[in-house]
Amino acid sequence: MIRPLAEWYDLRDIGNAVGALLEQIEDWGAPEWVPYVVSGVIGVLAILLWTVISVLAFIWIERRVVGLMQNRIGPNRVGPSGLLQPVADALKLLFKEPVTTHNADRVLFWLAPVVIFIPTIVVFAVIPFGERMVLADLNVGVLFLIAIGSINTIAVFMAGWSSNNKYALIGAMRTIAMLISYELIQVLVLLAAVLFAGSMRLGDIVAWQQDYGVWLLFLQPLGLLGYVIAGAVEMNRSPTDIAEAESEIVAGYHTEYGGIKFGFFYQAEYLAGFAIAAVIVTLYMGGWTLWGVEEWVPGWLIFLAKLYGVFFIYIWSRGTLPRLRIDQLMAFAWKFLLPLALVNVLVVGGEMLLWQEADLSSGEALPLFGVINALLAVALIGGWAWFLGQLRPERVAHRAILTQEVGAIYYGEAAADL
Amino acid sequence: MARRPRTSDGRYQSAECRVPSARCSNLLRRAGAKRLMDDTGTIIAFWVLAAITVGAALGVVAVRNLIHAVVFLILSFVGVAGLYITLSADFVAVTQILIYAGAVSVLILFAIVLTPRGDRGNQETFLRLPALLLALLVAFTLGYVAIDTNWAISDRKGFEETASVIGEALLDKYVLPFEIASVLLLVAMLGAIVLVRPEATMEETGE
Amino acid sequence: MSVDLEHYLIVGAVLFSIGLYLALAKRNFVGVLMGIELMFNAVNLTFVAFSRFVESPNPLDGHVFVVFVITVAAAEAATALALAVLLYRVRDTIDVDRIDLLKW
Amino acid sequence: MTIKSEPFVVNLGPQHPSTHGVFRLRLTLDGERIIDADMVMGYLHRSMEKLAEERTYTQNIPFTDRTDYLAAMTGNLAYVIAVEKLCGIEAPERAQWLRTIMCELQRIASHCVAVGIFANDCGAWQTPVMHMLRDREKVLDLFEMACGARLTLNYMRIGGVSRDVPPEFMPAALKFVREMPKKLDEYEDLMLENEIIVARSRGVGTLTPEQAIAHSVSGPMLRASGVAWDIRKADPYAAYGKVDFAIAVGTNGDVYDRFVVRLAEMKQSLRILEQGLEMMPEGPVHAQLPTATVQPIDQPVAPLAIRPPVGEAYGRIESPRGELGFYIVSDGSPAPFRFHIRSPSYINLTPLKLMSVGATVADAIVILGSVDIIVGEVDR
Repeated sequence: MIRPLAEWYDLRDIGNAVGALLEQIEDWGAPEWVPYVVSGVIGVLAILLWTVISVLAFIWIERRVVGLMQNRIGPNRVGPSGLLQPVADALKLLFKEPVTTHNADRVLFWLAPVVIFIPTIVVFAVIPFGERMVLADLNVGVLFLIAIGSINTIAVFMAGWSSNNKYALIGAMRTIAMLISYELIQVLVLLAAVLFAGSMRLGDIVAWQQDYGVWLLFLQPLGLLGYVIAGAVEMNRSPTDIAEAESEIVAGYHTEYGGIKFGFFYQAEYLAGFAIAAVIVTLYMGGWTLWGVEEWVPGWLIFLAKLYGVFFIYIWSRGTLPRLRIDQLMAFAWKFLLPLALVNVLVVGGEMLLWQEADLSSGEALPLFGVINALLAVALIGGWAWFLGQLRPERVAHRAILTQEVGAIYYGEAAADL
Repeated sequence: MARRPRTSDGRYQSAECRVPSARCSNLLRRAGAKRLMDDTGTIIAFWVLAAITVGAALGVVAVRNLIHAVVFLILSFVGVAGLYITLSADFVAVTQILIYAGAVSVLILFAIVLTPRGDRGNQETFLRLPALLLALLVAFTLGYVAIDTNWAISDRKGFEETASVIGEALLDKYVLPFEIASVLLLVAMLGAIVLVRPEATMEETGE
Repeated sequence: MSVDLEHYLIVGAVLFSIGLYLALAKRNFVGVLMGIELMFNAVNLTFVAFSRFVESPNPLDGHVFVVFVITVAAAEAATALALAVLLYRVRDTIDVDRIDLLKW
Repeated sequence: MTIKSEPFVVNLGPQHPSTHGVFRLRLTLDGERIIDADMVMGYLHRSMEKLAEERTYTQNIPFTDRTDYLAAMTGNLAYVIAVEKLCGIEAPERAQWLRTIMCELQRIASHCVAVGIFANDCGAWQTPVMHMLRDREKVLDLFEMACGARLTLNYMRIGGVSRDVPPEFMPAALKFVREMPKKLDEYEDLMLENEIIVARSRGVGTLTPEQAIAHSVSGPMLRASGVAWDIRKADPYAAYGKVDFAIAVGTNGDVYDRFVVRLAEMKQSLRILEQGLEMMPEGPVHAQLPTATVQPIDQPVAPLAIRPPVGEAYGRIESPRGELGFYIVSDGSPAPFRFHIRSPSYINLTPLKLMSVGATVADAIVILGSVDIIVGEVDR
């Protein structure tokens, strides 16, 4: 029999509708695997559709926004306000001849764009878009995110190695070195977040933030900082776009790719960005919750709004910041972020112990921890940066000396201060 | 805002408690909840994953290009991770991907790239035939033991949650091995660094 | 038809012997290492399979073992590959046939 | 990277996003570290010097637009100064001032590109350069008022300038001079203290004054190494002797100092412009050329050609890139017998290997950007 319509009403969460559909299918007496397959197919299709639309939209948004930042107009010819520019670009990429470099390792060259696409899209399976809009709410979700992120490395190496191009190889080696270093930072900062929430399931972490009415970002400013930077590294955004540093190694590991194969890399890059933003939103910004507003507004709208907001920060940084050098970025990971992340984990561990042993109520404990962690973040970042700055006294900004004396030599003298 | 009851150890109860599991589209939990591994999905998954794993391993043996061999090796690692998932060992599966597919394979790739004049081929030595015989013998023996032994099969369901149990075991029952493992990792890291530092090499090898 | 312990054990056995063959027969040092890694994987698979199927008071101990094995394997891989790089630097080859200083 | 790897040869260019034209840098790398750097030039060689020997002195002026195409005014001026020296012509007062003003405007425009592209080479994806180009456009608007062209200006003439500036030029120039300092302050705020720019450029590509002098480096590169040398002061031409300005010098000779020196020089240029716009007298903008040199009798081929007396002359000015000199030998015919350009881009490139060996690939790009080459001038 058909279920009452009342159960279909709640479209705030598409998970409800899907759940009702699944029960309906079970009621019809279908074999057990049918709802299982149907839910999987619906989830996969929804995620694919969403990613394609989002990527196309954000290509346009990024180009317009960066255009505004750069005193130019940006695409405005194709469609109203250039809205169809990404579609035109995609069509162009589709119809381009797929060129393979001479002496390239053909198999790997063709495989790399596919392989890079898989981990970037699989990440979304564990992201809770709404209360029950999650394809596979793994109980090791956080670990899964990190593990899947590490597979990117392989695809990048395959692309760089197989292209038979030196820029590509340099880009690939840079990517691998960077990703491995920053994976460690990611693990450590996410570990601190997991310590707070007491679960690696992303849904539980969101629920924890909803229950206590606090975003983890207030409790974990250091962790958020670490993750935002590590995320920028993973998605190759400025100031850490070293792997495809345009002014240095042309386009890094995908220098030799054209046509739709390049399109795959391009889309994977945006998807990686969305994935990072989604993780930040889920872990640090309360996911689909917004202090009760989610009762009235669909949770997935809140989630997407937050996600796009976080992604905008990365667009902004791309339009603003210069690029670090690879050794500086590695030094930043190992000398700056790693000690801070370790201290952060230690402090969070101590706080959780305190919470349980001293039997504090959440109303007492969380504000206390928030203040402690915020102060600690400021003190640690400032102090450690000051300390590291002492080791490199020459790295200060200054002005030029102005002189009238022709032929004098000022080399090595104290420069004019700012 | 609804506060969920906290358990005795200060944690709140998981979201699972309020969501009826039948309506949850969680692939893994559904798979893990099966009593015996006899549903079609698991059987198909097992055979496909086993084929991928073994086929990729054979690929490692067969291909002539070392880089391709590494790619097959990674595929094999991922296949093993999939097999772990069919065994409802999600933590181990994810760890497998993280460590093997993400880290060890990258180390291998690094080793290949850092030895540029080395052989990029994947040939066998003259020990090929004895090795093949020995490997077949081992495979036969292990397979025979596996089939012939009367294992004490339990009728337990798949594990619901492995990560927390493993974590507790690591920090409680196996805390000493855990610490030793961490020291081992540290030593390995230091060892690797010391080995490849150019200055150290020059002194030690007397060049 | 169902999937039982034996299925996993046989996959593990096949994987182990492939790894063994690789470790014994490959000329390239890196190939040997790949074989060793495959053997580790086979053993881990067996552990997890036992832990899933076999009667035990602490069934998840198998997983704990696997975690330790993975740790050791990672340490081993790092050290061995460092050795490979070192060997290459000193001897200019990573062909195990030609690394025969200890052979008399 | 301490792990030694095989030397690895990478060709930066001739097709590369940041070689500023068709310039090729062959780097031998050990990992990311540069162990050898080799410059391969000539991809933009247009045989300017030889072509000029076939054309009359006036016809050669457009060539000087096209050597350093980002600073056509200074190219023009250096050439006409050399010819004027050869002929013994003195340009009238107003022309001298106009030349000064135009050259300083050109310096601002050129440094805008140099600083913006430098930030681009540091990886600031297009934003600084687009902002800098906005300000350069204003200078180009002024040029368009003065001579009708924006890039290849062909404004200077032997004995003066091609025409007087129109009446709307002065207010527009004054407006520019009033507005530009604010923009420059903004750029200094945004870029001078930018942590990443400082990290990328301090201590990179260092050149000591001894090395700089030994390599005949000139211009902002030399001044960044701490040598207070500026031809505008050392050997004043046009109206530079009458204006008050300072030489901006660095103290470390690294990439950062070159960038800082250029920023400071733009401010000094504005100072000169301010004085120049105020002090410029009325009067003719072109000297009457000696009739003997313009009246052809036995050469019907070039009826109105200037024919300097037999001799040689070297005219030099401080172009935005350094000492730009034209060495001209005359045999009394309407075309130069020998025409040689001492192009600062080319000579400033000579210590490139010295600066980049030991640095990383990323540094090499920044160093190349800090030299501020114009390949049209390198290859001529």
